[in-house]
Amino acid sequence: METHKAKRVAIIIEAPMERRLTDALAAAGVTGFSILPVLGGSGKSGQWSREGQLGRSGMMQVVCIIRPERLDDLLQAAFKVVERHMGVVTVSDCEVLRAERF
Amino acid sequence: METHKAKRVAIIIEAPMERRLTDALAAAGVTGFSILPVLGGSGKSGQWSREGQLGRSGMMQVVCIIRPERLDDLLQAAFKVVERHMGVVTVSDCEVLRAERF
Amino acid sequence: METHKAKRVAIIIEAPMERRLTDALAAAGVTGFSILPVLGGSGKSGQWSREGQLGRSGMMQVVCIIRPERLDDLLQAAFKVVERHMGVVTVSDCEVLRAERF
Amino acid sequence: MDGILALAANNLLSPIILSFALGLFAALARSELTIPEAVAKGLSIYLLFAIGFKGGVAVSDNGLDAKLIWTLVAGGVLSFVLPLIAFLLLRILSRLDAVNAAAVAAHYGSISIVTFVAGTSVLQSSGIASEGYMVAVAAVMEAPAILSALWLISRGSDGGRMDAGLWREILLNGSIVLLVGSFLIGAATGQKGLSEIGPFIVAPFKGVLCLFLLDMGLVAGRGLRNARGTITIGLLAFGILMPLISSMIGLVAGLILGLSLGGVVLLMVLSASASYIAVPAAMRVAVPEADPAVYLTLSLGVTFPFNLTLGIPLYLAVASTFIGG
Amino acid sequence: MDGILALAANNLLSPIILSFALGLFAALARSELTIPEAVAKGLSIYLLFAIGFKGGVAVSDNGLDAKLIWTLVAGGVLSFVLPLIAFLLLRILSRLDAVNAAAVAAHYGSISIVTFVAGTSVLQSSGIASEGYMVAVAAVMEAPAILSALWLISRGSDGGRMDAGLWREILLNGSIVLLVGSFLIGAATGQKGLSEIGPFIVAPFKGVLCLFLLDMGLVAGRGLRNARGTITIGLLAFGILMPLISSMIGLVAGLILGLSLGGVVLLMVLSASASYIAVPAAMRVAVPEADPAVYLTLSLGVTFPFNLTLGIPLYLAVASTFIGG
Amino acid sequence: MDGILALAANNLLSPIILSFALGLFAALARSELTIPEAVAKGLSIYLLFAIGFKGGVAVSDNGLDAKLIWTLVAGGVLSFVLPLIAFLLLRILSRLDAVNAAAVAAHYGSISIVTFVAGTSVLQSSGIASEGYMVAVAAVMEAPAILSALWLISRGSDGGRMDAGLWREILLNGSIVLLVGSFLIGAATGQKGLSEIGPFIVAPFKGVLCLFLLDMGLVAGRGLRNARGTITIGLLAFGILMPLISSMIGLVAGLILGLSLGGVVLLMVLSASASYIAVPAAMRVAVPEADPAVYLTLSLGVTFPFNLTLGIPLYLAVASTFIGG
Ligand SMILES: Nc1ncnc2c1ncn2[C@@H]1O[C@H](COP(=O)(O)O)[C@@H](O)[C@H]1O
Ligand SMILES: Nc1ncnc2c1ncn2[C@@H]1O[C@H](COP(=O)(O)O)[C@@H](O)[C@H]1O
Ligand SMILES: Nc1ncnc2c1ncn2[C@@H]1O[C@H](COP(=O)(O)O)[C@@H](O)[C@H]1O
Ligand code: NA
Ligand code: NA
Ligand code: NA
Repeated sequence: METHKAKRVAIIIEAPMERRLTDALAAAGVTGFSILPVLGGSGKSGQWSREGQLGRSGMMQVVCIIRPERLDDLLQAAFKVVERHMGVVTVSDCEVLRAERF
Repeated sequence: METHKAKRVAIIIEAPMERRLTDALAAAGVTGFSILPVLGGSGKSGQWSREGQLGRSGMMQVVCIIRPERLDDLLQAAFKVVERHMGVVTVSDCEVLRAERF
Repeated sequence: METHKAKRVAIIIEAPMERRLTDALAAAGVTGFSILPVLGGSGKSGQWSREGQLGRSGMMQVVCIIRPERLDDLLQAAFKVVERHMGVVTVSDCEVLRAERF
Repeated sequence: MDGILALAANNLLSPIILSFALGLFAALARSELTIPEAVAKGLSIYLLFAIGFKGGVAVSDNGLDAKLIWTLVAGGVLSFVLPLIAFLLLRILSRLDAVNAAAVAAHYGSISIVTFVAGTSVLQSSGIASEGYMVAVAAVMEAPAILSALWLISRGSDGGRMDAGLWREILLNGSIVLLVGSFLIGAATGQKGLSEIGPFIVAPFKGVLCLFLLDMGLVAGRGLRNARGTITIGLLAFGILMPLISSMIGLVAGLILGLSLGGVVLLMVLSASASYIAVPAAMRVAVPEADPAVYLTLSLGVTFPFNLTLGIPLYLAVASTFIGG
Repeated sequence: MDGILALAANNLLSPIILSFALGLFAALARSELTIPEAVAKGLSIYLLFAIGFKGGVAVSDNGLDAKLIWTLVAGGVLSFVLPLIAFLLLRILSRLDAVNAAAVAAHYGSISIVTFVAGTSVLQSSGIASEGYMVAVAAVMEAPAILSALWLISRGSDGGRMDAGLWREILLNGSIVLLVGSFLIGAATGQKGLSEIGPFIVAPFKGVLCLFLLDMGLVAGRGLRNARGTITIGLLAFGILMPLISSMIGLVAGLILGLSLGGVVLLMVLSASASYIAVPAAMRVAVPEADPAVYLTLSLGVTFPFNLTLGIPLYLAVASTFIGG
Repeated sequence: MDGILALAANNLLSPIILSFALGLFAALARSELTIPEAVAKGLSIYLLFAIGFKGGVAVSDNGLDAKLIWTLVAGGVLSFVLPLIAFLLLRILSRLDAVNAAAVAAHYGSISIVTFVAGTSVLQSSGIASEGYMVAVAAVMEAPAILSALWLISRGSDGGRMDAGLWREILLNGSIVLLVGSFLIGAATGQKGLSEIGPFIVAPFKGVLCLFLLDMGLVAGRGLRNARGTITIGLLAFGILMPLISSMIGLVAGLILGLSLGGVVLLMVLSASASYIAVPAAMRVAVPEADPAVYLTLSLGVTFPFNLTLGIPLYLAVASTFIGG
């Protein structure tokens, strides 16, 4: 089947920052994204898990599929929000069906 | 360690269509997949979140790791189900351990 | 924006093995990972879903972003845990922002 | 008239309605307050189980009424016929195309179990009895409307919107199975069963309902916020006119069936209420091209609060003038 | 004999059993009805807390019985010994290999707390008292069976299946900690504590149990549906014979210990019941090559419903003939 | 003195405190026992709804007290001023930098609603009445401390830490909206409302509180385990000294306001308690460079258990000597 090149950006970020991130994406013209739950993890700031979480906010993952030429706008917008905060931003190549939707 | 080339297909689809999708996959001979939750997102049909969701069905993500030569069968089967519905289908390259299991 | 090459390892594993896997990762010097929920799936051992699950433990997904040169250590450590157990290990290429954090 | 107003005012000041208002306010004010999805589902399982069980116990107390069968049949017919009326009304009042109009119509033939529960709770505080089997009528009314709407859509064109899977999903959807199942359990175990689990399903019932309505207020409020622009004046008018029309048809049916005052009111409430769980899921599968924002906002954002606040007291007042309290 | 039948019929018509049946039906009919995992866990936390607490209060009322220690020891021994018998029986009745047979056997040495709760609930409606510390016996019986099964598997071969982590996980698994912890809290706070939290853990208990059993019916039904083919006639026979044998061994132990009628029945129920939470998790870690479909379907799909419906009334009837109601 | 000890001992032996201890033990022993996040949120929604509603009903019973406004104002001032004292004390007792010290200080100006609930529950078992509007005071005290801490941080430098979004999030955070909302519902519906939902929010309240404190014990225990090394002796001293100081300031405020004995105790408890939900979330957004392990461990791992076990009885004893029980 015919597929088109796209980029998949995955941003793991603290839950209290979620709305700020999606607002920033929207402002940068990125209107397609999905939010996935994260149950726990480990990083520089130690280990955490949603169920044993003090304050219980934890982290989320925001996933965006975008056309390659829009990538830099998105990263710039995301970076401004993530900058001072915990979080991991990854980009990978993918192909999409129904590219006209993006 | 030895790894083998494979394809990772991720299909975001409305929850009421989940069983139809996995049935279609099974019919196309795809017996390995995992279902991941999606908490919310945004797209052409606007923004939604599982907790504020009217009707509360939301979307799910089905992820399949398959051998490259089986990709087209899978996409064809998936496309028939997703065709008229909301949803995003992406394909990316990956490597798997223990390829004999696929 | 400037990004750096990295590997994304995703390990789907039975929930009772989660702690053993993350302990093994830590022992191999992998301190960054995230744990994502899996709601259900299908594989050699048949179909399951978290809500209809006998015994109700199900599976989880552990995702690690690591520098390419550390990949083999990680896979070796993971393989020892996954070896006799159900589970899928995939590796894919990605790019990361803020590589100094890894 | 004074009676209606007093009843409505009294209803509006109940913790149940105010909890809904609180949720609505919180969502419209963009508060982060949310009820976890699992908890909301848990609350709805509790409510369905309790309401079904109590209905079954009532039937086991009063014995099987001869009217039972006819009322069930009437429920099925109402559920099938009301969407046709809704469809016509929508074509007159709004500019929705046929597919969207039919999808909306399906919701108004089916029912909202929470509106039903709110109705029983108003009856109860007014000391009015009703037929226990009205719960079973509610279950019967869930599905036929879907069939009727799909027929509206596929007149002349392909009828391929229903597959066997969808049928099973609709008829065995969680709320029907739980409602009918707990109804049968209540009918089988009667007062003895009730004495065992009564402290769980009777005393705390209204309190649980408050939390559930808090959640429904939150969800309706978020829906309204996102749907700005979707709901035209015409649609708004439909969302209020339609339950009034349906309830009158329900009234006529109830009078013909010879139900008690409480039974008539509940049949009016069921007719007037619109689905927001079972039907939307079926529409997503069978009519994906219809816009969920339209039917969900109308059903949950307009008709549900209307019934909850003004509709139920009104139906009770109207029925009382016909039957006499 | 008539007494047994009446008791069994009475038991079968309780809301608790019927809720299980409803769940079973819904799952076998492929209804979408589900109880969210978090809610099911919440219900089980409630049940464990309530049952433990009430057991502790009973002990604080009656004082520490001299038999307590011996009953705990007997529980531990039973849990260790029953798997050996189960293993032999499986090798006779089925074609399971040694590893799978041992894994199944582990489940039958351990216990099911819901079966225990159902047992106490039958005793209660028959007005039969029992030793409060039987809850502690339940906790003691959870783990030794695992050890015994691992010994069966590793005879002669490597004993490397147990690591320290697994030990800690088994002994400190959620249900043991919660059961023992709430037992101690109940024992420490006694009637005074009960008067504070009684309205939460006593009155609504049976109703919550209904919802929990609805969920267990759903889970067991889905398991049975997926396991077509896994369960042979031989395994089916094992799933019914084994609880009968275990309960008789429990009976003898109870008589030797000199427990009350209620205590004997509960020891029979514990012996006859099979684990479906703690042991499966341990087996996935230590014996991953064993097929979970076999042990889970047997334990939850065969033995659990058998005990719930016929087993418990039978054990009560048998014990009554030995002790006299 | 004997009275204090007896009170403290009595408090320590309540199911509520022991449930917290059980959770703490389970987490420190690395048991897998967990309460699902959705269930814990559900429990906290129940508690907030119940406590707010009951406060509102109390106000509707006793009428609006002239002191109400002044007490609300005093609460706001306390919440704003206590962080300044906490900040000074931290700079003396510990080596935290200004940013971390201010972040910790914010928590101690704000409040812990569970500590408040535990306080009301001790008052209740001692038969001491209190002003119903103390719930509203609790709501008022949640937010000002955040402002005060952000001012401490941005003195001289950029004040750009607060955006409009953050303000809305803080003022409309879930617990404030639910507490104030259910308070108003309780005030509007009064005894009539209470008679409808009382069986849900009164009788089971303490039992639900036990499960909630079990979860808080688990969370605090995991936090303590992960935070080894973060908490120095100086910080530990702060975590115990600060609530003592705050409660004395609360005492003075309460005496000046002329509150009843119960009201004074609750104002002391509110002053002494530290936030672990609203403030941490705000700090993550506005002060991401502060280490959450420090403020969360202090608030939930040190001050919360101190208040729960020794603090509350102590505050009651002190207030009694001033007002006379
Ligand atoms: N290398 C990584 N791979 C996957 N997830 C990570 C990685 N590093 C950090 N994370 C996630 O991001 C969270 C915060 O990371 P950190 O800021 O490094 O403490 C962790 O708790 C993980 O959930
Ligand atoms: N570009 C995208 N990247 C990630 N997820 C998307 C994207 N577009 C849509 N989605 C997801 O698919 C859902 C439906 O999309 P749509 O049909 O465009 O409204 C959205 O709510 C998102 O959860
Ligand atoms: N090809 C696959 N793609 C994605 N997930 C898989 C795949 N194979 C197995 N899984 C997941 O791993 C679980 C166990 O697989 P198995 O060991 O093959 O039964 C399945 O239930 C799925 O959740
Ligand atoms: Na209707
Ligand atoms: Na057993
Ligand atoms: Na404070």
